[in-house]
Amino acid sequence: MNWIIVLGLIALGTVLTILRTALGPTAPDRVVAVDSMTTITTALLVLLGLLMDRYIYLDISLVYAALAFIATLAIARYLEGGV
Amino acid sequence: MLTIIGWIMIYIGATFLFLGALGIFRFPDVYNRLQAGTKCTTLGAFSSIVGVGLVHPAWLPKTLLIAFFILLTNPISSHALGRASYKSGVKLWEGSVIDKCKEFEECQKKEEEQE
Amino acid sequence: MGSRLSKFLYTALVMFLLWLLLTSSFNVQELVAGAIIAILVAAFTHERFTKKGLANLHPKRVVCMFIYFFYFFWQMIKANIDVAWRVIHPKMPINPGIVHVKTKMKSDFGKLMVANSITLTPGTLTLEVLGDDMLIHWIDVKATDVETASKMIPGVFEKCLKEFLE
Amino acid sequence: MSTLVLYLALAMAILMLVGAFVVVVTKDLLVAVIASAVVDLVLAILFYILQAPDVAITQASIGAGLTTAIFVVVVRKTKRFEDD
Repeated sequence: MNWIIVLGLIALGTVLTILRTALGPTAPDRVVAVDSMTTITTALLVLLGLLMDRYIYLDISLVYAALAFIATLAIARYLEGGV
Repeated sequence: MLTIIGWIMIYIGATFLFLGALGIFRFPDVYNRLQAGTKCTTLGAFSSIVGVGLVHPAWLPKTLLIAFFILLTNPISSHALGRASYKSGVKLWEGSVIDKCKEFEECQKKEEEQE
Repeated sequence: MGSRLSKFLYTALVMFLLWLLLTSSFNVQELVAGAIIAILVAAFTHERFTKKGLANLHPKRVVCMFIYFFYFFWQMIKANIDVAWRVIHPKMPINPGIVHVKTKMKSDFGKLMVANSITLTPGTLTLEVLGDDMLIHWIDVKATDVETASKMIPGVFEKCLKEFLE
Repeated sequence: MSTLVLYLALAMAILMLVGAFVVVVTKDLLVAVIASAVVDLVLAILFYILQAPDVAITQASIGAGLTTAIFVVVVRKTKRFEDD
């Protein structure tokens, strides 16, 4: 029961950010949606690690938390006018 | 006892993650979306990750490290995105009150050839 | 500014603590490997990593850092409840705008900490930092001139941050 | 519990299809890069759910950081909008 509520809330949030990514009028809107989707995904990976009870799954989440913002920074540099 | 506290924190975190996504969907312009997307998802991710650490106390150090990374990198990326979207010429919402950015030259978009 | 040795020791200590958090085991082999790697990393990077060295661990600074963190968390929770209320309210009571404040911090790291704290606290988001000037997007503008806004947004953070950073 | 994870995998697969559809349809190549980052992200979650942590770790590090940055550099060097 716990898991249905928690994973349901997070999945609904992911659906909303994907909708914003598909609809968003300008490119920065989409990047904002993808950036917060990355954060939501990091939390989701940790929660799934608890659900499946595997310690090694936390490493993936760590890599994600450390690396995923490089993509956001690259796109932000592009929008500013230099790479 | 720790398990119950951990589950409460996971619930709070999931709720805030959902509210952040809802804010991204509802708010009218990029800057307000950035506000909702940064604050709510940072606290939501922080709370649910530390909650997992409390449910499973042997995992606490690594979950604290992940939460610390999120706390450090999320404001930086949102700051870069906000600056980039101002420089690329995204207008503020029409209900905005004041725009001090116009007084500074560095904020304005640089005119350049794209070819 | 601290001497080379104290910079080196401080860097090695921080790296070893990071290793402990990453592996989270007290096996002797892992501890030895972690110590060797921490010393190697510190030997190459201690000039860039820190400017004060072991002086960062002065008790007064540590206490102030803890107070700052608790205050920061309290502000962050308030910020989230505020934004969440604005999100679920059917009319979305927002009143956004960009204001201009001045910061008193001198060092780059201090400016980074102030900007990050501003981003995570009620209704504000740092857009641009130019020397002493900061441009801040505020979701509910209460004051538009520079002095009042500077007192309302970064004022309280700077007091405690100045204690343990400068 | 396993059925729950199965439903989650199904939802993620549908989201991946939405992202891929945006990549194919759009004329703005930067938007295509962003949407392909979404596809990479969801693909990493799918690998994770299907219990392949090593593949997921590679997909996360390459797909999230490196591919998007290289595509952005490529879009910068060529042009952003596709011709009709």
